[in-house]
Amino acid sequence: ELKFKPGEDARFTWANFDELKKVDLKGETLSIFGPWRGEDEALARSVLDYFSEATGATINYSSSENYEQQIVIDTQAGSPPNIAILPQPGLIQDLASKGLLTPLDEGTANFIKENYGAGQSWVDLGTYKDKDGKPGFYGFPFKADLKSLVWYVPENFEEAGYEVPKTWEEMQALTDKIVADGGVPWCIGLGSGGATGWPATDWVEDIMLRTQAPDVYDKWTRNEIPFNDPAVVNALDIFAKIATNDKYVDGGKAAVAATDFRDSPKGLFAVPPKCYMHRQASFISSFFPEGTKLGEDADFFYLPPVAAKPELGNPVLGGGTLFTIAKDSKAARAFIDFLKMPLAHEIWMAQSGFLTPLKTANKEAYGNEALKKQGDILVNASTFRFDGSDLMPGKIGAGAFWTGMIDLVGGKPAADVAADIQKSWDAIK
Amino acid sequence: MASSRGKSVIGRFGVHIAVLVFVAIWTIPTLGILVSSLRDKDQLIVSGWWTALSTSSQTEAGRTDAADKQVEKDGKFLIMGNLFGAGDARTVTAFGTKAQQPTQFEAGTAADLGEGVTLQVNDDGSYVMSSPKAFEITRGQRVYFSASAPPRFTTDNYRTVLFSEGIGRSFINSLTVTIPATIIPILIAAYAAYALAWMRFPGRALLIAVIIGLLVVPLQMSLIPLLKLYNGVGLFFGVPAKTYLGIWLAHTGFGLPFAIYLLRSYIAGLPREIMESARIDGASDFEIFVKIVLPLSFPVLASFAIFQFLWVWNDLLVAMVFLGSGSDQLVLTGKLNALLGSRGGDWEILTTSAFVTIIVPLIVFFSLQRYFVRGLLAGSVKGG
Amino acid sequence: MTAQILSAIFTIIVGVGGCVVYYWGANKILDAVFPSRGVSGAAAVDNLRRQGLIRPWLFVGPAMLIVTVYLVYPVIETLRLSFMDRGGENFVGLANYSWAFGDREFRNSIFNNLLWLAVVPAACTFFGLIIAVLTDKIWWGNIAKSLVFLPLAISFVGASVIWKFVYEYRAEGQTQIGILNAAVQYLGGNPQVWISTPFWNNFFLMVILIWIQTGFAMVILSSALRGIPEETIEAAVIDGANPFQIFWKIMVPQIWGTIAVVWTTITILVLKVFDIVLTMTNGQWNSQVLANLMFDWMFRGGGDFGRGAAIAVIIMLAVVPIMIWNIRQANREGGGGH
Amino acid sequence: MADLTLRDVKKSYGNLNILHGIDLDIKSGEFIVFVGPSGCGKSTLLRSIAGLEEITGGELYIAGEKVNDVPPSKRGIAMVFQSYALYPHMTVYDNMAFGMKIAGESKAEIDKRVRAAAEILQLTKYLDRLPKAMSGGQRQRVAIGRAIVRNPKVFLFDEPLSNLDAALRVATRIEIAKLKESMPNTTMIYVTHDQVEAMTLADRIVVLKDGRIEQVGSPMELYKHPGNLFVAQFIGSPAMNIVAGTIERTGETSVVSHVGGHKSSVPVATPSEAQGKPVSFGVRPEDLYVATGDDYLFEGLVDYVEQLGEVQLVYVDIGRAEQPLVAKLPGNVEVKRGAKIRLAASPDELHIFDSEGHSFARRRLTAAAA
Amino acid sequence: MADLTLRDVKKSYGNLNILHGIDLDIKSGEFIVFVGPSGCGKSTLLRSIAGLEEITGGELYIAGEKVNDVPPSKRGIAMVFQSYALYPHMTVYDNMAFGMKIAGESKAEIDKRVRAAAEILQLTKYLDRLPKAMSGGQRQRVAIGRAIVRNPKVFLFDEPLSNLDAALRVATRIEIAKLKESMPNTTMIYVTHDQVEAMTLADRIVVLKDGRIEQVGSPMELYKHPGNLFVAQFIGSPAMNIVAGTIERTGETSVVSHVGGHKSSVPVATPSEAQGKPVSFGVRPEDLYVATGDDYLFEGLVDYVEQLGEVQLVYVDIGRAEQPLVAKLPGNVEVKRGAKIRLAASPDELHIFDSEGHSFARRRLTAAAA
Ligand SMILES: Nc1ncnc2c1ncn2[C@@H]1O[C@H](COP(=O)(O)OP(=O)(O)OP(=O)(O)O)[C@@H](O)[C@H]1O
Ligand SMILES: Nc1ncnc2c1ncn2[C@@H]1O[C@H](COP(=O)(O)OP(=O)(O)OP(=O)(O)O)[C@@H](O)[C@H]1O
Ligand SMILES: [Mg+2]
Ligand SMILES: [Mg+2]
Repeated sequence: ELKFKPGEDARFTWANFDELKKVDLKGETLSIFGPWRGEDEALARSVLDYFSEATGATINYSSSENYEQQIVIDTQAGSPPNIAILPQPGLIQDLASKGLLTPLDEGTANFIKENYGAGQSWVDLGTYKDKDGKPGFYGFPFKADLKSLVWYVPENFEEAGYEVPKTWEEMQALTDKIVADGGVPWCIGLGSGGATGWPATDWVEDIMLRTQAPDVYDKWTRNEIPFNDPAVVNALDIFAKIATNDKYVDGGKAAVAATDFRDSPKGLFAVPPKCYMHRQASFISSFFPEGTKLGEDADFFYLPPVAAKPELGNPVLGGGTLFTIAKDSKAARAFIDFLKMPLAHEIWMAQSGFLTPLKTANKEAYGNEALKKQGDILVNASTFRFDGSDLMPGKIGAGAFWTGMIDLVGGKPAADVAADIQKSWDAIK
Repeated sequence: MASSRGKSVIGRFGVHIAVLVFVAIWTIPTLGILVSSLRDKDQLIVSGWWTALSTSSQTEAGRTDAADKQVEKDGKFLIMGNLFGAGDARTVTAFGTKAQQPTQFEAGTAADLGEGVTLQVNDDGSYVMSSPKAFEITRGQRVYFSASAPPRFTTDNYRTVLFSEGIGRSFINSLTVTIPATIIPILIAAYAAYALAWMRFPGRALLIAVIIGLLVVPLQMSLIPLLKLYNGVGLFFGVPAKTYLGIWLAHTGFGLPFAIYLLRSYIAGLPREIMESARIDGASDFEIFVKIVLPLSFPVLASFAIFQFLWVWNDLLVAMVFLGSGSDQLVLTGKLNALLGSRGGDWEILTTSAFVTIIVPLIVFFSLQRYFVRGLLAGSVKGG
Repeated sequence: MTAQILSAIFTIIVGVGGCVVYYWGANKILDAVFPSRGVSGAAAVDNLRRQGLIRPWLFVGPAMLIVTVYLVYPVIETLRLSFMDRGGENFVGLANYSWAFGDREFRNSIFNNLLWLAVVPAACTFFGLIIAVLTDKIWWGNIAKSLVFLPLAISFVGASVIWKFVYEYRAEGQTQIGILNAAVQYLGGNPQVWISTPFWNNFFLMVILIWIQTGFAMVILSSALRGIPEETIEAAVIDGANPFQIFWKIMVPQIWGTIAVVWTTITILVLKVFDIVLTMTNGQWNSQVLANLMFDWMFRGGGDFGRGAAIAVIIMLAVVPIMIWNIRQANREGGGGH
Repeated sequence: MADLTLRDVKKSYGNLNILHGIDLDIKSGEFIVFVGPSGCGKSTLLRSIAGLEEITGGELYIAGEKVNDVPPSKRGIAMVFQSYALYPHMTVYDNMAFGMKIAGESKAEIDKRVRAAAEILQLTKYLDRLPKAMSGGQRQRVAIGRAIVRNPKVFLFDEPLSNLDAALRVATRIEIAKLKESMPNTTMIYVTHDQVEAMTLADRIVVLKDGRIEQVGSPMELYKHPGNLFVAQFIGSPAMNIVAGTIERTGETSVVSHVGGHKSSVPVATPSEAQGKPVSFGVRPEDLYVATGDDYLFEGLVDYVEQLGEVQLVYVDIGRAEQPLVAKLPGNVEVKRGAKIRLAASPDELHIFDSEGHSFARRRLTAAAA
Repeated sequence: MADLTLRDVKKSYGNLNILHGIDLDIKSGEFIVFVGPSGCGKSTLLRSIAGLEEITGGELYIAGEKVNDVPPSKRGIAMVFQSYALYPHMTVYDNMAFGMKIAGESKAEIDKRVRAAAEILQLTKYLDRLPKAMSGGQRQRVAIGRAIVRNPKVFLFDEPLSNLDAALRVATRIEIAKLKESMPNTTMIYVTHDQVEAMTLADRIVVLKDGRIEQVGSPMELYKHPGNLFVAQFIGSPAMNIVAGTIERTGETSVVSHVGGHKSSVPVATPSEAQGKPVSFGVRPEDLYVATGDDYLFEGLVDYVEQLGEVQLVYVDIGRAEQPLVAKLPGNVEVKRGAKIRLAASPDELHIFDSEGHSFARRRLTAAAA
């Protein structure tokens, strides 16, 4: 059952659907393996449905709790899915370097470059070296997350007479003001089971983008500058100053690492509020209390840039999923082509939890104002950078970096933390 | 030792207490999650689950109706309504209009909001906001109040899990995987264990050593080589690589070392005279095994069956790798796992599915427990 | 739906039946090839001897075959990989091993693993035994047993959610929703962040495994306890032994073999366990263990098959002493043989 | 002081009644032997006294104290189990020492008593063995040793000698008798199948059948004056010969006609209403002798002869359908299989039982033969 | 045909030698009884014959065929275990039927034979019970039933009656004897501690001691002509009295001096080199009688009297340090404890053993008393 009836709603580029109908894939099976489960899976399927409906291909979508492990096993053992969707560029890089992925068509990289906001950033993101060291474009970005957001409750701000800060400096001043008023400015929760620590890496990355030029950021993620470069240490320090200040964070610094990131926004909605601001990616709204209306009961603002560094513009940190071909087939190629169509994006946009940097997609299709606003931030970004920890090798980005963040909020000096992470990085070279 | 063997009252009482303590320690975590899975998702992070049954006083926010609901009466504009939805029997003790001072006013009193606007909230949640001028607000006024909340429970989570589409199918798939994957290793292991305990053949000691050594092989190590093998075999015979047979054998392989180890140690302890007697009666090893050893090993077979059943039933990894994840092969754990949000949150689904999956293993446990009979060997031989 | 159920039943019957048919059939064939009944004495004896040579292999054959394919072959493969580089293609000699022993995280894991090995098997066996004995004496023993058994039936993920709720931390002064901190606060203490306190957090993780595995120990020990001849306990009762003495001096020694089995099994399980560590801390706060480290290198982040395999090999080597001890035990008790 | 009193003691497994109400008074220091057919409840009764079985009815007193709910270890008893019940994981020494260790006796004392008991039971050289490496008889001796060592108020023995060889059996029997003598206040209760053991050891024998007491009395009393047919046949080996008969004449001395219409006069008083009633007429094999003249009781053909050394058992077919008559004759009497034989007995040794099996009381003063 | 031949059969556990080379020929249809002290290796020997223990030396032939390596089931034997070895999960019926079911006999045949055996052993009403709900004696009967039902060439019994009561024991003993008679070609080997069983059942008795054969012979032979001191004391109950003595005169009839210098003439030939040598002088309790005149063997004080009904055991202290002398006297002889008593015996019944315990051969022709 298609979610939106073809031809009925003007927000959608239905021409794409008719175009797609020309591709005949009857009898073909396309296996897709992705990270989405639960509601997300339903959303993803709503997009896939259009492809199978139009082309006649059968789509087998599956996912798993330990999908990273599973994809390694399946590709290594020689029974990969046609399309593997992964949110970790690092993992894709690893698979590509072992020759387990198929590069996308020639034109695809160009398409991204031309049609995506901050196109080159996205192309770089999806380009990896294969077994023989030859670079190729492997990962098609589809579905982005915006990370540079600060969530707040407008009415709390109103009552207390706070203004949304436009610059980092203003934000700092607001922070102190809230403390002076007897409130707590921030809710920070780094807990995430085995992945505990990752929310802090987002903080650091956002700070990096606001204090350093994008190429420094890129060098950092590639370890072309050491992790304990003063630029990085400075970013760590800025974050540590917030997170380890008992007055700044709800529950005090001890609670930072122990609070689950899913629970941490809930402090915004407590009565009286436990905190006033929460920096987290766009997805976090699904962990808000039931019935919360975005834009009314809760809203967000763009994590402001540092006024002292106007040359950096409005950098945006984001994440997203990359579609790769793990087992080549006609259907797989056709599917990648489908992803290039605005329609594929619009279907999901019209629902929830989906942002796209694709400029040709109809912005009116966004299901609500909040999404639209986020979409604008994404498309208008002067710089878009993918989550740095996802770009680093897994041992660092999903290991040492996380651990380092926990040490950092535990009170370890930023320089030592950075040195430790660099040491781990050296060990895997 | 029946309790009759004269234990003092205190002693008997002590045993009950001790068991009660153990049971409590072992049950409390689970109980917590059971209660939690029935609780309202938002209440959960506010108060401990053990308070779920008691009425709690909570400070919350509500909202009055907006201007479009106002009525004019005696020259005053009134917005009236109730902060609680229908049927919500709570009592407001105090209220306020500022988040920082949520309990500024007693229930039933009128708060002055300035410009002649007053708001009165009564203890039943009803409110009257009056103003000399017409209201223009598009959203209602936020009202903070402290209310005693009776326990709130919901079965929504269970409904979500139990009535999700395809759950019946995956249930059957799970059984199709689990039953043979439990019985086959028992059979194979029992035969091997008997041979290793009571038959003489060269290499017996070595085999025992190997089996014990293999106990430690981490399952994950085997997955890639095995899947390669499966793919190879599948390709060679032109059959699908992922079949029920494949997963049965995989579970069998992973369960065998423990099964053999456990069964062997038990079977080796059976009284030798019984075997000898059967041997003189002319029974071959096969007959001794089937007619004497198997029935006498029921307790240990039942224990192993329970464990193997649990492992297979709760397994997701092996099923995903060797059976695939298409909807017609998806096992129950896979199905429930798919209900979870991709960000690993949705603990309410997680706890609920934990309870849903427990049910079948518990039935198995209860039905096999009666085979843990005391004194199966009683009366067979005398001696010390 | 019915068609599905029928096909499931059919599949199950084919699967289990196939297995039964093998043993039954192989035995029949053996009897037919070397008949021992209804032939003359000498021939029957000869045939019996031949049967005696072949039958053990019929019995252990399937087990050996399956174990070889599913475990021995992967072990060899792992061994091979442990001498290879990250992609498993180039031979690197002992590099992975020398890396391991130089790695801080690895050394930390070894230390933690030793802690786990010292605590968990002992605790599980001990509690399992106590509960098995106590529940045998009371009328609601079966219910009590089921409740203690319950955690075993919960998946690891479910268990970690449960324990997160136990260990949940809220800053001092706030309402604690984790029962442990609530209890601590009730008793006048300060709430603690249990799982992020290095060293001690190991124990909080171990508690989870103990909580799960005690049911396992209990079930096996309970079935062993029931095999103890009643008379020996009666004799001890008459000898004046109190329940503790009966337990330690009469019951425990008689099920010593089973205790060893349980202990060994849990020890090995501890070496393999990673789910708990993964979901609770993922090795952070110095709580890393070998199995999780291996897993990390193999599938998550690391992507280095060589190192993962090397760690796996080291885990396997760790059981060698246990293996030797067990084999001695098996030989001493002699099993049977005639 | 260890009097033992059983009042209407009952035991059932589910609704299977094993003991139907046992009343028994045992005086302190008495040696009581329980005998009865296999399965009659001897072990069950013993276990009830020990406290190993909860009795389902009645009361049990030891030394005047009601012990229904007293745990076994507090009843001051020691028990030798029919199935040995050795601790399989302990050496012989430790098996015997266990009770004393539990009681916290000194090492030296334990050693002394264990070695003394081992000496008596010829177990000294096996002290370090485990039960599984011992023969059946050796195991049983360990079980006895374990009880001896404990020095209890009441000893319970459940067929303690059934696996011993004759020589050791006699020796152990005498040891038990001496043990008893050296502890005059210790009460002993002993279950056995062995007539000789029962006769030689017991102060009083309790004959059980189907969970009921048939008769209690000193060995000689039971042997000479069995209260009923069952006891008559049960005590004495080979069993008393029982022949169907009819009372021809009642009075102080009765006349009974039996096989082949043969009439015998018996110095047993029968009431006049017994006239013409069917009775059982009994005579012990060892009381029969070969009749020289016409004054015989039975006449028949020798069916089968068992030579036992100094005596022989002669089975005589006297023409009744059932088993042959058994006579225990001196070993030197020449008896040929198939030959005709006439057997007589002193009238004093004859017994008569009514149709319900109760014996007619014999005049205690032995009258001269009729 | 089921001849059994044992040639130098040895068995050891590790380096503990249990059987030291047993040589024995058993003819088809013979009834052989093994006796010997507890732990001497009877069960081990029986188990070796059954094939349950691998013998560590020597050869074993059944019906002329070497069976060292033949599995138990092919040796054509049935065995009753000392420890029952019942199948605990099967009812009595199934326990008995198991062997026949294995052999593929017809249902009807099985039923017939099982019921017949149950009848003999009085087990009919227990056929549906499990072993655990049976008494010790009942269990043992099931074990016997299981063997009977199988109809084997060779029957092996390991103390099959040790848990039965006297009456049932006699009955079962006679059943076994009849069983034997009805199967003249079936060889039976029987281990027992019971003298009566040994004497009544055996064609030949094998006396074992410490894993060696002491003597083989018919019951009467062993009783009358024990080959050595051990056999002499082992066979017969109570055991033969042994008194230290010295040969005073050798020749066809010897004269031996013993306790208190008393001299007795014995119709046993001793070689002249035995003159003055120490010997053991033996006489069975049942051969002693109260001497009326001066012609007595022993004189002493009555130490203790055991009344056994028709006979009594009189323990007489004749002044030697060891055990008292035992005499089995008729029950009607008046003997008082502490009284002086003189005992005599027919010279025919006297035995002399040299210092190594071997008996001096007695003249087969009984001479008149000296
Ligand atoms: N657990 C039980 N359940 C049911 N019946 C039982 C149980 N134990 C024993 N019995 C029955 O109780 C009766 C008495 O048994 P008990 O062991 O006391 O006999 P016994 O007189 O000692 O016999 P034996 O001389 O053969 O040892 C027997 O008929 C037996 O079958
Ligand atoms: N497994 C074993 N290991 C070592 N010694 C053993 C073992 N089994 C038996 N023995 C010893 O072998 C000897 C002979 O034992 P066996 O059982 O044959 O004696 P038995 O003559 O049957 O005695 P009983 O009449 O008491 O049954 C005994 O001394 C015993 O201790
Ligand atoms: Mg008994
Ligand atoms: Mg024996």
